[in-house]
This record gives sequence, structure tokens and C-alpha cells, in this order.
Amino acid sequence: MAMAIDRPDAAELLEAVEEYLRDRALPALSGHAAFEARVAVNLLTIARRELDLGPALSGAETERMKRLLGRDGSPEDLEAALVDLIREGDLASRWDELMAHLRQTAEGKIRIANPKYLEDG
Amino acid sequence: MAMAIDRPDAAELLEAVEEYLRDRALPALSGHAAFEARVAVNLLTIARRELDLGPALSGAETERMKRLLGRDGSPEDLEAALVDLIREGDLASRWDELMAHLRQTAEGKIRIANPKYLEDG
Amino acid sequence: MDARIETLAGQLEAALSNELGGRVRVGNLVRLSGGASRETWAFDAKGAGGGAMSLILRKDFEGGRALGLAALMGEPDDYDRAAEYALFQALHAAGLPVPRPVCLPDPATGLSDCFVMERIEGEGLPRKLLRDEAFAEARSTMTAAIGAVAARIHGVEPGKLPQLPLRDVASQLVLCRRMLDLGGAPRPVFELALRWCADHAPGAAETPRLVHGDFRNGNFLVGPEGLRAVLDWEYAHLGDPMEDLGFLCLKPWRFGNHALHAGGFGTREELFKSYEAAGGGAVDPEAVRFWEVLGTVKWGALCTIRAALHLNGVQRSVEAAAIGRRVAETEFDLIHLLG
Amino acid sequence: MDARIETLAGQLEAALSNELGGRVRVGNLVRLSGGASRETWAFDAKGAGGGAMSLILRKDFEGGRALGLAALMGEPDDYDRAAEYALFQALHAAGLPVPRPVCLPDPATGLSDCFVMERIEGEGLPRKLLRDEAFAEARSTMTAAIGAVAARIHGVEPGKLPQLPLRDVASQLVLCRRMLDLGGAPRPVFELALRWCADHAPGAAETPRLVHGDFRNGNFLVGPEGLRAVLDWEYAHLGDPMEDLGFLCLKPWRFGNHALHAGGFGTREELFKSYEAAGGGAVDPEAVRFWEVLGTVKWGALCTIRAALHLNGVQRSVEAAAIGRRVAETEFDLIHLLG
Repeated sequence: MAMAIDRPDAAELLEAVEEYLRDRALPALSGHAAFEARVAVNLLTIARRELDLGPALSGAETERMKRLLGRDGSPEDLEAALVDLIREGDLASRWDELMAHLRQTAEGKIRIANPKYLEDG
Repeated sequence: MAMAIDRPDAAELLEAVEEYLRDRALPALSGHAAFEARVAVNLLTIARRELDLGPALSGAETERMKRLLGRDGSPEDLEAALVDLIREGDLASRWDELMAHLRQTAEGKIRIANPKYLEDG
Repeated sequence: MDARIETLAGQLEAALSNELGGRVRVGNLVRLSGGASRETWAFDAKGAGGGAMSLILRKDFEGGRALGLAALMGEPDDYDRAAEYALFQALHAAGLPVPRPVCLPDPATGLSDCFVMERIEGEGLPRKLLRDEAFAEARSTMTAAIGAVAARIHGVEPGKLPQLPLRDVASQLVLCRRMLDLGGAPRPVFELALRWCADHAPGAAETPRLVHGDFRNGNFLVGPEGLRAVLDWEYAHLGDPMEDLGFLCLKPWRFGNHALHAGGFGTREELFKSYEAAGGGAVDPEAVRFWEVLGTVKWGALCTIRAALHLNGVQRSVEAAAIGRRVAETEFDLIHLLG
Repeated sequence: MDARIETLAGQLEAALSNELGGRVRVGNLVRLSGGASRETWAFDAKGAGGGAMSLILRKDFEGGRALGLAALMGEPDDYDRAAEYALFQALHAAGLPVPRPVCLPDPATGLSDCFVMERIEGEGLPRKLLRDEAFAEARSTMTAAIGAVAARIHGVEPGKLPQLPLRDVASQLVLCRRMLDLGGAPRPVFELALRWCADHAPGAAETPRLVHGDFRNGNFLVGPEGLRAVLDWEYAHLGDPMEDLGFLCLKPWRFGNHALHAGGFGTREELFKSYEAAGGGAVDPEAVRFWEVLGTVKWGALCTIRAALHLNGVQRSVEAAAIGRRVAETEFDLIHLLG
């Protein structure tokens, strides 16, 4: 962390708000507002995992797309090219490679959004 | 934003939690828990500004340190060298440059943490 | 809120008095939770003769119909609450386990876009049905009961029903395409699944049958002895009966019981056996799998829509925001189904 | 909480009955907000003769003293509540505007680490004092009153006080160094300020004087007519009287009235004039500026400590987390002071 960011940094701020919501607000709330407090805590844990894992997962995804498509480009270009391939290209010849890429990408998103889902199988 | 991150992304999740805290939780809370809800909203806005501005501010700070110290290195190395300079080096000869760097760094942090403080002058 | 409850109770009293004759009194009116485009209220009604009824009011949310399936498909929304009421009358007459429709209020009473039906007691929350000791006996009968009720739904003579839209594979692919386009940037997994569906569509049935259209754990009302009713018919249409069996087997309705594809209650094989035994006709497992894939795309696309409505400010909430991040789960499920 | 209030009320009745003689009854006991290391309670006490008193209980927070200044300086914490009580007795005897100390409870009553004092009615919140119409008249007198009270504080004969620690520049720089080291990674701005302070320390006064040590807007109790009392003497020590004037002028206590350095009430010049007019001796503006710098470092270092206590799990709260992000403001203030 560079000097430009003081502590508690963004992830640590989210943790403080999570604790407040869970330990202080939730016991004082009832009904739908209490239910939403639990959802809000979950959103903050998702955001924290995104700050933690997002950059590496995005980078790995871009590398996989470059290999799969055999070309360079920005993540947005590569993604658009991948969608074109899937909509109109010859998929049979690289089905396994494509599915492996999509599986890894989906697993990465789930590691951020709901890691328990991967354990469920 | 790469595919690896679905929407709402981290900043958008924080915005949703801010709205929940301000519009749904706060009216149902009282006393210290209500006060803390306002603080929590503020923490989330700080975190969002950090996600937005942090990378560019950190990058600019590193570049300034390289110029000021006349050397390359990781942000951590450069920061340690700057602290050494301030503790033991000859400051008189580069006082203005040093103060300009420190002022820009502090202003950057405040743009994230409490932008109104800069308007106050 | 209290003022609204009083107004609503008065309107219900007027509508029910009209319908049933004599002075009807309404009490214990409470809004039930849930519903993104529809409100559900529970209440009790007492007639002049002292007879008491437990009732439900289903009412369009203000602006709710703009969020409905027909609006998304660009169709005129003929399927309003009056049409749903007529469907309930037909279903109830056909002997299906559905709440008895009681009253379609005259708009002159101030009530519109709604109808009143009988309230059947029972549990609908999937986690309770799949976990609670109180439903242990019910669980042992659920797969057979679900298979049998599906067979009865699909066996209803279409001529005895009010007009329902025909939703074949092609129209459902159009719907998914439209929802995904509204839901944000193109997603490779959904694109792949749509292409797969176009390539693997089962042949159309000779006669389209009544299809529930949202046939899943979550729309079953259950007592300790077993299945009591099938709810939420707003997506009912004519089409391929295998659609209901496929949709029932989606992973999100298994709530952790992943080896038990049929809503977490039983295996696919048990479901198919009970469906055929109840006279549902021969099950086509490949068609069921196809509808599992298309159903997963449809569910995932609906999630992207809920998230987009949050992101573009139409319906903001932490729940809607959370749903946006669950789309990855449907992508993961699709990869398993196709891989 | 209710059980704790009942116990505390009973202990206070025992302690006050001991102290004052006769049966004392305690009522309206409520905890006031704020305080990271100390609890403050307000209550009413009624003696057997019917006399009523409005009182305050100051009590160490459980584990609170471990967070105190002495603990941070590695000193034995002699300055406990008994010492603070003795100080209040001396201040009150010297005629300073402080709450009258009433009782230092015998630990046999179950009360320890606390004392009881008179409750003076008045407003202490800086934003109200600086903005509310009710304090318009008070505001016009505040700078003169603050200067005068500072002169009276610094004029107290040290021999009439209980023993207080001497805190000269060198010891305060050691304290700041220690706090900053505990507070996290080295910060260039604070390093620069500490070096500047070491190079610019004013000469030590011939006789160290009583210094309040936390002399700021926020520790003044005010009525519509003007200043009523100076509170929060826990940082009182012997040292350079210019320290109190410098600390008063820090930016964080101006609450937006930035041209009015003296707590947002008046200019530095007005403050100095009233101090000298009240017999406080000649003000050394350079020394005041020095103590502004050192006070800003101390305040910033305290903020880093609060944040570190949050980060290492000792005292978690959203407030403590927020304070960590306010440190940048003190860095910004230091750059203005030094630049």
C-alpha cells in the first residue's frame, strides 16, 4: 500500500462497517430492515473479496483470452472477440479449451461472489 | 472492467449499502447506533473515492518521489528513503520541492478522505 | 401505511359484499413479504351469517406490470389479473390443487389489477421443507406428488382453459435474448448456451399442453402430510410439458441437496417414474435436459434484469444488488450442463 | 444495562451517604456519550434533609487506563482518579471555574477508579457554541474569557497543587515519537514536523507553570452569558504556559471559523491581548506557533493511535476507523504551519 492511501484502507473500512452492521445495527433492527442488514453485510464481504482477488483474476482471464483467441488486445476487445467467436465461429474444434476458459472464469467470479457455492459442487 | 468482475461491481455494491444505511436503517435506529450509521455511510463514501482515485494518486506520488530522490524503486523503498532523508538528510537545499511533494500527497489523501476540507482552506 | 391498510380493507369489504351478498367484514389485513412486481395480502373475511374465510389478495404493484414478462417480450400484457383469475377458475374446476378463486373486484370499488382467492394454510419456504423435522413425512411423498401433479397439469384439456400464450422454444429464446440484452454487456457463457439451445431444440409437441412455467420448489404449499397446492401461475402458458420437468430440476431450487435434482426432494429418475405412473406420458430425458439448460438461461437472464433495474435506478435495493452477483452461479451451472 | 445502573446507583448512595452523612438517595442516573478511556455519568442526589444536588461521576473505563497517556509514555500511571480528585480540590480552592469535587468514594463501597463532582449546567458542543443564536452574546465575550481563564490557570501557585508531572518540550517529543511508532508506519510529514520541533524548541521557562494540557473549544462549558467552566483536566501538568495558547489555536477546534484561530471565537491577537490584560504575562508569539506545531503533531499522533487500536482489535468501531482517515488533515495543517 502506497503512502497515498492511509489506513484503515478501503478493505479495512468495509470490515468496520460490516462489524457495525452485524454487531450494532442488526440487533436494533427488525423485519425487512434486519433482513436487508444481513444482505448488506454480504455485499460488503463480496466487495472486499473483489478488492483482494479481482485484479489477479482479471489478469489471468485476459491472458487466457489472448491464448484462446491467438491475438492481443485490451480486455474489452478480447471479450468482444470471444463473444463473436461464440456467436458465429467454429466451436467444435476448440470446445474443450473454450469450456476450460469459461469454467475458470466462472469459478473466479464465484470465488468473489459466493465461495461456498464451489464447495457445494 | 473485465469480465472477471460482474456488476454491480465493488463500488456499486458500496453505493447500494450506503443507500440502505441512509434510507432504510437510519430511520429505524436511534441514539449511538444512529450516529454510527452516519459514520458508516461516510466510511463507505471514503472507500468508494479510494477505489476511484487511489490508483492514480498512488502512481503520481511514486513518480514524484522518484524525481525528488533521484532514484528508482518500489513505492515502499522510495517511502523509506524519503523518511531517511527527512530524519537525517540536508533539507534546506530542497525544502521547496519537498514541501510541494508533501502538500500534493496530503491533498490527494484528503481528496479521498474528506474533500470538503480542501474547500475550507 | 395504516391509512393505506384502512382504505384497502374498506375496498375489500365493498368488493366482497358485492360478490357474496350481505355485509362482509374484513380483519387482520397484513402484507406478506416478497414479490418484485406483485403485492400479496392476507386477511380474514366474516359474512353476515357468521361464516369466516381466510383469504389472499393478489395485487399488481404500482408500475409492476412494466416489469413483467410480457412487457419484456414487447407483447401487450393481456395476461393481467383478470386473466389470471379466469385461469384459476378453470384450474379449480379441473380439480387441480390450487386456491379457490373468490372474487374479481369491480373497479368501481376502487380496487383494480387484483383478485381475491382462498388462503390455503401450509409451508412454502424450500429450506424448511427440505430440512425441518415437521416435514419429514411430507418429504417422503413429495417427489411422487410433484410428478403426479405435473401429469395432471399437463393433462388438462386446453379447450377448457382461457386463452393462454403459446411459448415454444423459439419464442423463449427470443425472450432470453431480449432479457440478456437489457441486462447488460454480452456474457460469453449465456451466448454459448443460447447457441447450444438453438442447435438442440427438441421437436415441437403435436398438441401444446398447459405448462405451469414456474414449476419449482418455492411454489409448492406443503403440510405435514404432503403437497397441498401449486402456487404462482403467472407464467402459465401452452407449450412443451417437458419444460416444467426441466425447470423443476434447476440447481437453485435444490438448496444444497444437489444429488436430488427434483427440487431437492428426489432424483430425476424417481420424478420421471412418478410422472409416467400418474399418466403423464413418456418422459423424454433429452428434452428435459434441454429445458434445464434453457431454464437456467432464463433464470440467469432474469437475475441480470433485476440487477439492471437496480443499476439504472428503477428499483434500488441491497437484495437486487446481491442478485447481480449471483449470475455467476448460473453461468457455472450452465458450464456443468453443457460441458 | 439496567442491572448495572441499579448496582451503580446503590454504590453511589453508599459512597455519598458515607461522605455527606445521613441517607442519600440517587436518581436519574444516565451515562453520557463519548469518552474512549473514561465513562461519565450524570445523576441527582437527595440528602435526608431534602437538599438536592446535580452531580457527575467520572469513572475509568474497564481497561481504559491501559490506553492513557502515561501508559503510552511508559510511565507508571500515578495520575489516577484519586490524583485528579486532589487536583480538582486544589483548582476549586484556588477559585478557578471548575466543577466542585464532592466525593472520592471509599473502594469498600464497590466503587473504585472514579470520583464525584458537581454538575454545572451549560453547553459544551463547539458547533453549537459557534453557531447557535442562543450563544450570540456569549460568543462576544468568549475570547476575553478564555484569555483571562488561561492567565488565571497559569498563575496558580504550583506549591498549592498536588504533585503533577513536568512535561517539557523534550518529554513531549518523546511522547509523540512513541505514539507515532505505535500508530503505524513512519509518516514523512510527522517526521519533518518532529525534526522542526527539535530545531525550534523555545527556551524552557524559569518556573514551570500549571498547564491545562487539553485547552480547546470542546472543553469549555458555556451559558448564554458566557464561559462557566473549564473541563477535562486529565492532561494537566507543569510546563510552558504558551502550550495552552498554542493548543487552543489548532485548526480542528475552529470548526470552520478558520480566520478565528482562538477556538473559532476570536483572532490570535485578541486572545493574546486578553491574556496579557488579565495578568498572564507577555505572550511569545513564536513560542505559541511552536506549540501549535507540536500540538498538531500530538493530536495527529493520537489519531493514529486511535486508528491503530481499531486496526489491532483493541477497540473496534466505525468512529475509530474514521479517525484513521482524518490524520491526513493534520498532515495538511502541519504543511501549512511549516511551509
